[in-house]
Amino acid sequence: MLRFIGLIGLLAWLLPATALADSTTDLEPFEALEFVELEPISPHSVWVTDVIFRQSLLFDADSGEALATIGNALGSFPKPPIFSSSRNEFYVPEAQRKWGHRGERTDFVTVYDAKTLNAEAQIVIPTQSGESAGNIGYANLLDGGDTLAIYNQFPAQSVSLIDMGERTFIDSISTGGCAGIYPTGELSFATLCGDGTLREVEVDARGQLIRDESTSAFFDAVNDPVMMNGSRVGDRWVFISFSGVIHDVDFRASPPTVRSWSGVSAPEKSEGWRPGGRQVSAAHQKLERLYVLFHPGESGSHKDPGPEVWVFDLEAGSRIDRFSLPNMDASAIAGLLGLEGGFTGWLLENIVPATGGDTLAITQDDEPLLLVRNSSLPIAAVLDARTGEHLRNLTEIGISGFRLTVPR
Amino acid sequence: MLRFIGLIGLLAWLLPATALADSTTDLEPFEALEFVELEPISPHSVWVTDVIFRQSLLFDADSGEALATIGNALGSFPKPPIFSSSRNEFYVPEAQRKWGHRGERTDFVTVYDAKTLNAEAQIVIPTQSGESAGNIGYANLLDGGDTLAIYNQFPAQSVSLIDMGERTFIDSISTGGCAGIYPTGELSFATLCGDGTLREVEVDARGQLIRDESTSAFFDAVNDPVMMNGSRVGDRWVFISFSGVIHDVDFRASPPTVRSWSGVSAPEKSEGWRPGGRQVSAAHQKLERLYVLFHPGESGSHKDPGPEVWVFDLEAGSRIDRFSLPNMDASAIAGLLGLEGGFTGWLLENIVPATGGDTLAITQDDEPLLLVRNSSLPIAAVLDARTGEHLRNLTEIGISGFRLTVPR
Amino acid sequence: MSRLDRWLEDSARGLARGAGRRSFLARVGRFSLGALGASTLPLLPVARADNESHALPEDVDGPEGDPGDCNYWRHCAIDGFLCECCGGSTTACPPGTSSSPVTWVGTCLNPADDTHYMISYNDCCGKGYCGRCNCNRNEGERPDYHWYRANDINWCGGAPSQSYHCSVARVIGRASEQQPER
Amino acid sequence: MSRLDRWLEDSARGLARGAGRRSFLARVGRFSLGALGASTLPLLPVARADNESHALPEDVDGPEGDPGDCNYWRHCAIDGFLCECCGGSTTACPPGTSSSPVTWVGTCLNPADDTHYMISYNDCCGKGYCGRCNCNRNEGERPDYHWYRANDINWCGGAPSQSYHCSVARVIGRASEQQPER
Repeated sequence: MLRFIGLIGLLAWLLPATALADSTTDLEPFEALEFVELEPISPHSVWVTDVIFRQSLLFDADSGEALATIGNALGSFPKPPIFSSSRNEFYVPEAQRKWGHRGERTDFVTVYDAKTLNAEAQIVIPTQSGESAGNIGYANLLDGGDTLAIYNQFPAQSVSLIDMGERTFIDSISTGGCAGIYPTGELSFATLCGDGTLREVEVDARGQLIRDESTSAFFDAVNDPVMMNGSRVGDRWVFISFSGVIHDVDFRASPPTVRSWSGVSAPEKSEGWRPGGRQVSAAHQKLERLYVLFHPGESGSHKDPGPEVWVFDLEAGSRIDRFSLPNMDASAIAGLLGLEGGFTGWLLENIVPATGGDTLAITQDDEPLLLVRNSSLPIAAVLDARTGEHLRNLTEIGISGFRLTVPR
Repeated sequence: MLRFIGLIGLLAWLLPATALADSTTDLEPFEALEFVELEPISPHSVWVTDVIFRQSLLFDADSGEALATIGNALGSFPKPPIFSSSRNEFYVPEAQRKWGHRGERTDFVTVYDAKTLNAEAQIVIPTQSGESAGNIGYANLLDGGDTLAIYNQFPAQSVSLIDMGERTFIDSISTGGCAGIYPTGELSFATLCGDGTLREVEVDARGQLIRDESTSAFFDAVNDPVMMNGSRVGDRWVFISFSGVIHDVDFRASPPTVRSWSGVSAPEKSEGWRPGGRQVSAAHQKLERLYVLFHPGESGSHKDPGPEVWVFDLEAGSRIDRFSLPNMDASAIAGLLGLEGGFTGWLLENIVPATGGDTLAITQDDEPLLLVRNSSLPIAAVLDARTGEHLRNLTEIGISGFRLTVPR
Repeated sequence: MSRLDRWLEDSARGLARGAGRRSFLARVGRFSLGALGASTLPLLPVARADNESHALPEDVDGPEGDPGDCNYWRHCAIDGFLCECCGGSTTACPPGTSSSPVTWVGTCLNPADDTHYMISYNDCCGKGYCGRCNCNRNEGERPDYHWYRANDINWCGGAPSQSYHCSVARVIGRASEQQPER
Repeated sequence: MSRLDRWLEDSARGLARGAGRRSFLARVGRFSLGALGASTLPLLPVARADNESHALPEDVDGPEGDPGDCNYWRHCAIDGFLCECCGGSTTACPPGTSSSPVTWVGTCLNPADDTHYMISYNDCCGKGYCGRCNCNRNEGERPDYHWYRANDINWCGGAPSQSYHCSVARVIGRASEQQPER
């Protein structure tokens, strides 16, 4: 799993002189201090972002091992690392001030080599990048991996474009009234607008707008808005609304077209079933399946965790499965008390109420894993995405966080 | 409790134009946004420092209320705010780097007005200040409040002196082989040395050494070292050793003299009783009483939390009381589960093993409170320092931290 | 972090208005016009009386009446740490913090008079997370593109420091009907 | 944070020595001489064979033999997050971290051969707290003035970045007797 490089030697000079002098210590055996490099990013690895520790931990979802950490500067809400497979780099949009939480602010993108995880560069960008608790759609790499797009909020809604080859800021383009960045091509992306449309823009290499088109209004931002969390399937982006309507947007057409269908039947709706969570959905591109966290609840519960993951076949336009999530609360408390397994573990499992999951991700390989967390629990569950079987937990993932990011 | 100032008005410009246009909203009643100032620091207030949130919360130990927060920059281990009653200011030694956890480092002291809690100044100092998990004795205000002393570790052990009137760095003096800062006068302090002595140094206004004297060796740094946490009683500093020997150092003499006596009887010693914790002891100056966290344990348990606080009369040189600590683990878990009080609370109290306290502080008034925390629990207990009665808990104090600091 | 911590502070709420508000508003207005894109955004309120606030009915028992409780009626669309538990109050930022002139609103039902009120949830900024009384409720809350109803956004982005500390819940008007939603 | 989390990683430990160590040592030596005060501090080790490491006996069952467990025998005076749980190992720092040339040591008993070994607990630095497998044991640990036995100190103060990430536990020699203490 791990490779070792860059041996740095002995620090034994700090041994007490007396210890050396009176021969109580034999300086054999001796193990040198080494430094680990990352193996090539595997399809089953996942970044787990924590807002309290202000960092992301990379886990191997097969072994449950943590592989590495990328820390964030002192901005409020850390953004997950963005993986460029073509350059084998991670990009982290950050912001920091001169005196901790005070003083002049600098926004920048840190470039990490994905093998050494050393910071290779900081690219300073205009101080306007936005933040939200989950930063869903707040920064994305456009297709091909050359251009990073970052959503800005203050003083204006816009998107900054950064050339990751030249490592320079290109320009920003106005996206007033819209939020989020959903890549659709090498120099194009879509954004969700308050008037119920989805706008797609394309720029040239200098960041100048060369195409700008919108879908017709396909959702109602007040009565049944779509969640910010979109799922990409090839040339399509799939969104789900508060009530469970699935909007499948196809960017091959110009302007993009939308196919909408309800993921919730009338009886289910009467039971209150609806999608809910932070990173509420994830799609497997090859299988063309959409996975969505569902719970029975009232209006206003659209960020609540849910006990189930519903699986939709995007081609057929129908639900094909419902997975029940394991009791992550019980596992978390058992871990806290050091009581894993055994009778007490079983007791906890049956006593502690499960609050469910609110954050979902999926790996894109042929044996896909579904990754689920509850933003206020220190563990994440790993499920077989084909069967819903609970395979294992990732433990000690942090204190609180709203993102799980699969690097490829 | 709170006073209000600096009213900032209405932000209603962001109401939806439609909401205004169709008269669905009446803009009365209206509450302005206000900003709180701190009341004068009360004798029963305490700073609770958290290493994960990297900040200190000020609590009123009578009401259990949080009054304010002072955050730290991105250095690893936050130092608690230091109160100057003469200037009504708080001082926080901090360090930060240019790019979050990377890049050029700047060390500085932030000056906060103790009424507004606004940062009034940053005093940049040489980049050599040391840090430890608890920072016990790592920064202290010398008597009179004009000079702040900060312990340096890299590249050399020394102490930096800062003029808080002029807000400038004065100079640093070498303290090789010694650690900690224990103020003894306006321009003098003591420091604990690896050879078992305590060294007292005095400087002039320009930071030049004018007096430098040491006690005879009174402890054995290997066999029975004294804890870093000293407690001041007027012209004396009181330390306790791993085995429970109390060393009462009197700075009126020149060089300082030491009176040593054991706080643990032979039978208690055979039961393994010994002091343990992070901020292991606290003294009430007027009562001349020393409070120390005790537990039965093996050697190597000198940082373990303890179930009891032992109370020593420093004049008589004898123990006068033993307080049992409340079950903070049970309260913490009850809080976590939202199960405070009632049958379940009682059940938890009797099921969850109490790990005890490892951090202690005391207020200096005539109705003194003893404040106790366990560094890995989110609550602190407030006890009557005269009777040991458990009065209340401070809740949601943070994730983990080793300090409780009474501002006066 | 623990949830729904019972917290027994007297509600300390200031009701006086500052003389500087109109000039502050003028600045904010300029800022908003130039800054926030022309497509959706509102201007200054057109018609408001400038007289003193009406006192709100306050005799609510239980968690709906406790400003340190997540169930407090004003918190129906809040997201974050309650300033009530951080040295501030329902309408005041804690010592040494600043705030953003832009923020999000909610429409909450006051059980004392069965009336819906517009609530402005200002973030208090310039210190790290307070870490106490974490509360997330989302009645009428909307995604980021419907930004003035969106509580996920770090509204400290518009403040002198983007560090988020805690949130208040001020009444800024009466709403004749509930925010529509399903 | 949870404690004593059971953690099932294979121990990945590298034993080869780098060619660049002697030159690195020379640099470290200069630094230490100029830097750490003359009163107490040691110089470079005077007599060490430069041949390959002897393998350590490793067949310990139970938590004393699990490098991801706080009870692992080498951890007798460690304080912090185990690098084993953070993408490193018992002897290696995680990707993208640096380390300090100065650090603290412990003397731990290996139950496999009933022998005491000197352990160097290097801090890995330059990222925030790893946050996993927090472990504090203090056998033979001493206060800050006895600094080379003191585990409270943030040893990243001597590294390229003072941010503390995790700690390793390397064997750097055999100890003929246990560190005296009571």
